Amino acid sequence: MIKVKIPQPLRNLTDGKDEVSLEGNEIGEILLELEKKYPGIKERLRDEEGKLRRFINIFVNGDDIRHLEGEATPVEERDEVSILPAIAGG
Amino acid sequence: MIKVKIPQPLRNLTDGKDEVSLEGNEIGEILLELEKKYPGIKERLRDEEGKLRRFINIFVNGDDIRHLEGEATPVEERDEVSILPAIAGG
Amino acid sequence: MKKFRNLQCRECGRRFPAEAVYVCEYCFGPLEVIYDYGSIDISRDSILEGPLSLWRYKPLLPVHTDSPVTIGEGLTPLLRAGNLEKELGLKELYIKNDSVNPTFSFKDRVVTVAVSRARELGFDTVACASTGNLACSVAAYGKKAGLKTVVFIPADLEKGKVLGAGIYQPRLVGVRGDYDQVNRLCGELAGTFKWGFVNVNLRPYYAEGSKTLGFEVAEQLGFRAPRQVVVPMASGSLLTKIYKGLKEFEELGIIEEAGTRFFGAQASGADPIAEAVRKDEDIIRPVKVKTIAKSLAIGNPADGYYAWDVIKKSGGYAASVTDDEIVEGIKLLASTEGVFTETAGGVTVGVLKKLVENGKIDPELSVVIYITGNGLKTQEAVEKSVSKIEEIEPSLKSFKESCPWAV
Amino acid sequence: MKKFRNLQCRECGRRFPAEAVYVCEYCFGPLEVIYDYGSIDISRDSILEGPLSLWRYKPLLPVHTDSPVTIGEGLTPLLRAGNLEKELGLKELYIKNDSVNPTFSFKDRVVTVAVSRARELGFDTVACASTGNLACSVAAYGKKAGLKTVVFIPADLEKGKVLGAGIYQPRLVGVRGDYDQVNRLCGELAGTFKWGFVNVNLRPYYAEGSKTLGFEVAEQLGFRAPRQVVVPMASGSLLTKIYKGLKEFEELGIIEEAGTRFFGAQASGADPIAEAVRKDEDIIRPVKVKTIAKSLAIGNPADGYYAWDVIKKSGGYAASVTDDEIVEGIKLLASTEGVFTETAGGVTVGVLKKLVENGKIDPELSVVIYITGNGLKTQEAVEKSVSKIEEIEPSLKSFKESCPWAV
Repeated sequence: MIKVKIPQPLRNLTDGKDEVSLEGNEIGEILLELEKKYPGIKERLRDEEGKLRRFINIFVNGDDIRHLEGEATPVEERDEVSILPAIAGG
Repeated sequence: MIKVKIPQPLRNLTDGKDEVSLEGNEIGEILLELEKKYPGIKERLRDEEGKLRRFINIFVNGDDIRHLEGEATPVEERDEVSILPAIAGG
Repeated sequence: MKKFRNLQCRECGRRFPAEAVYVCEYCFGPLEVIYDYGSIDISRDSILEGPLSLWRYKPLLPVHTDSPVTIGEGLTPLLRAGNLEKELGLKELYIKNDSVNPTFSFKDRVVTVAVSRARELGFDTVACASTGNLACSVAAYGKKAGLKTVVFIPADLEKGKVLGAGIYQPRLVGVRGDYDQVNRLCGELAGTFKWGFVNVNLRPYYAEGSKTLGFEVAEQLGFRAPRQVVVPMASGSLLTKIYKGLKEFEELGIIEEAGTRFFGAQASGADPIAEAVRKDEDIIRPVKVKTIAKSLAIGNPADGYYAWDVIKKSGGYAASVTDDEIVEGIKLLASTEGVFTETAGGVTVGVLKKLVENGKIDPELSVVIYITGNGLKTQEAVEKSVSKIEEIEPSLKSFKESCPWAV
Repeated sequence: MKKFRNLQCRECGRRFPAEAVYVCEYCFGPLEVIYDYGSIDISRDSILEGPLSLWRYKPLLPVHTDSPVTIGEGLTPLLRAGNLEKELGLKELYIKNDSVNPTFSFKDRVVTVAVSRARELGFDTVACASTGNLACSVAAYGKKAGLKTVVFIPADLEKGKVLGAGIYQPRLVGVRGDYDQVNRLCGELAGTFKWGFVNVNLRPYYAEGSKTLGFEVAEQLGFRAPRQVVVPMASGSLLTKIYKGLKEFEELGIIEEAGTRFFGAQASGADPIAEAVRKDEDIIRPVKVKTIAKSLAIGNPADGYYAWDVIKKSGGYAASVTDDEIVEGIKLLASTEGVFTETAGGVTVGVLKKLVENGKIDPELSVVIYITGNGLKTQEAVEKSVSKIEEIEPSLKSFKESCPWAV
């Protein structure tokens, strides 16, 4: 099982949970599980063409998946996946 | 002999010399010698009552004579006496 | 009639009440304040009669209060840069010197707005995640506002910046991690504590403060827009808001439309927006940052798309410069124009030079460069680049012997 | 008709042509520019229409040129200090924040005038003797003016100040000795080289720049003089020139006569003027200086008599504060009003507090305090006085555990 951190705006779809555990070997599979388990999440994460929205950032152990292999990025037990908005300056 | 440094505004009275050597055991005596040797200097250094003008500063080896014994400050061979204007900020 | 009631998502257009909202709850897009321009009363005369601070533009800022939290921010000098013009072969160059704000960076512009709005929304605590400049500013304005003030910084931040924030006596929390992690933690805290995080849940108001850098430059040029501007980019917010400021002035008839071209400046080790412009791709690829320009070190810029868009549609361009070029930029600005800027300013000057050399900037048209921070805060970057001391004894003789150049 | 042609000795009244003259050649008294006020055209309207810098007061400054050497100095914020009013029990307190000048101290006011005059008099080199702030300013303005620039400092000056001056790339001469010795050497050099030393042979022009701190405060109060002012004193020049500025405005009908009371602030280890005021003696006894307020560390103040005189005849007073009180003053100003000042500003705030407590300052009447320099230049003085960092891991859990005050 992989732990996925849920950002505040999506928690009303995860029964208020800020973390859920899901099965999968790649980010794409994890997201599919998430979308299945919590209806409504899919359209929040993806645009009409099914692409991840550009302000959605997904991190594996702190690394942006765009630095890795995108949705094909492999994940394994103990990895931590987070979904986060982009970073404002400071 | 005591060396006395002459500031620029007074050098027209000391034949252009920036340093003169004088005899004396106290600042008062040195000034008397200076005033004797170079007529005109006295009225530049002293007001009508004979007091040193308030913007005239006299230093013995870098120490203001007002920190020492004023005109009674003793001087000896190798001491350096300077006459200087007050210091502006910086 | 209120001049604003809502925030709107720049991505999906959904509207939200004008409260402390993080991002669009639907698509994560950034939210922006929506004004009812018809109800806004502002003119050249009303501006000129206003206070000697950025609050002369209050009708176009997202607060209702009549007593904003101010320490005299804004209305910083716009300087004609005659020496640098000659050096670079430009006809009309100006420096907007924002290093002389109350806490010595342009962040005071956004923080005065955010803290004023925080008080208006009823917060009793203001906070932020920062790499330095924002920390100083929030600490100062939070205290001035009489609010509880909590500043989150990376625990290993340079001593000078810790001191520059800590002197105002805020709560100072050092997070063991990089700025990224500090920022993410603050995102979480904003959902837990009822605090106003200026660059998280108050970001829609905060960001509007940067418009004043567009307003002021136009006013100081005699109510006309510059033809070209060079703006440093971290999240990209500043550039988009200067654009918005000029647009608002144009639409309200305060200035003529000038077709200002926007040029973006980034540091080579943190230049995802410049990279997208160079490649002419509309995808901003996040990067892992590495640059001495720490105040610009954002690898995944929240407003990158919008900055890219302004640059492209205005006919501008973007470039980035190396650490060495940054230091050269700082020296060049100081030794020609007497303005001592931090590393971000070195980026801007270095990029200006590069864009003039490669012909992207038209030397015949006016240029304004934005200098956003103060050199006294990043002293370590230039330690080896200042004049060497020539040591002498305190005598005319020693001076003449040691300094033969003196004639 | 020229607005000035001569300098006059304040002691013996002798006149000299308006050139680069050191002191009165007769009695060593300081020289002052004499204006033909009848030929000077200045009014509230002409001021308000002037540039956003101290050059809006040009008719009352000792230069003829139409293109002074400027980097946007002056017109710094005057801030209503509501929090500090409550803290000290005052009714109407303002801070004149001169820490946000181009090189971050009030010295830019005097240097912009001196360097403009130097160029007008045909000098190709400007120079100064300095403990820090003046060095930064002369280096910046000399470069901006395109003149050769030579800055003399004590060889053991703090790193931050060397860097703050050296970044502009002047000739930087370190004299093995104290400020006294540096200054005396420059006095000698001024007689040997044809250079413009801003605080030696250009001092009559230089000093006039400080009048603008009187003009601006009056303008910013709506063209009225404050009832009480607190001014830091080193040589005493600043206080006497603020007085002169207000007097000129009164005599030209720009403001009403207000009988402003002048209060002088010194550091305990360098307080010959305050000591003379306390003892009610008209003799300023030179002292050996010892204080953390290095920019005020002058033991034999050139304008001490005149400062004393203004304080006495205006019904003011003077006081001095210890190193600890200086640091407390810096903290108090930062944590109440968000203004981070250098040690000299700590002196001013500390003395304000003292004079309110001992009843010398009337709490019912308006007070303006002059904050003349920037805290980033004297960081070592407050290193132990900033907020302590509370370190945490980047998690909500760690934050809640480590920071139980967070609610």
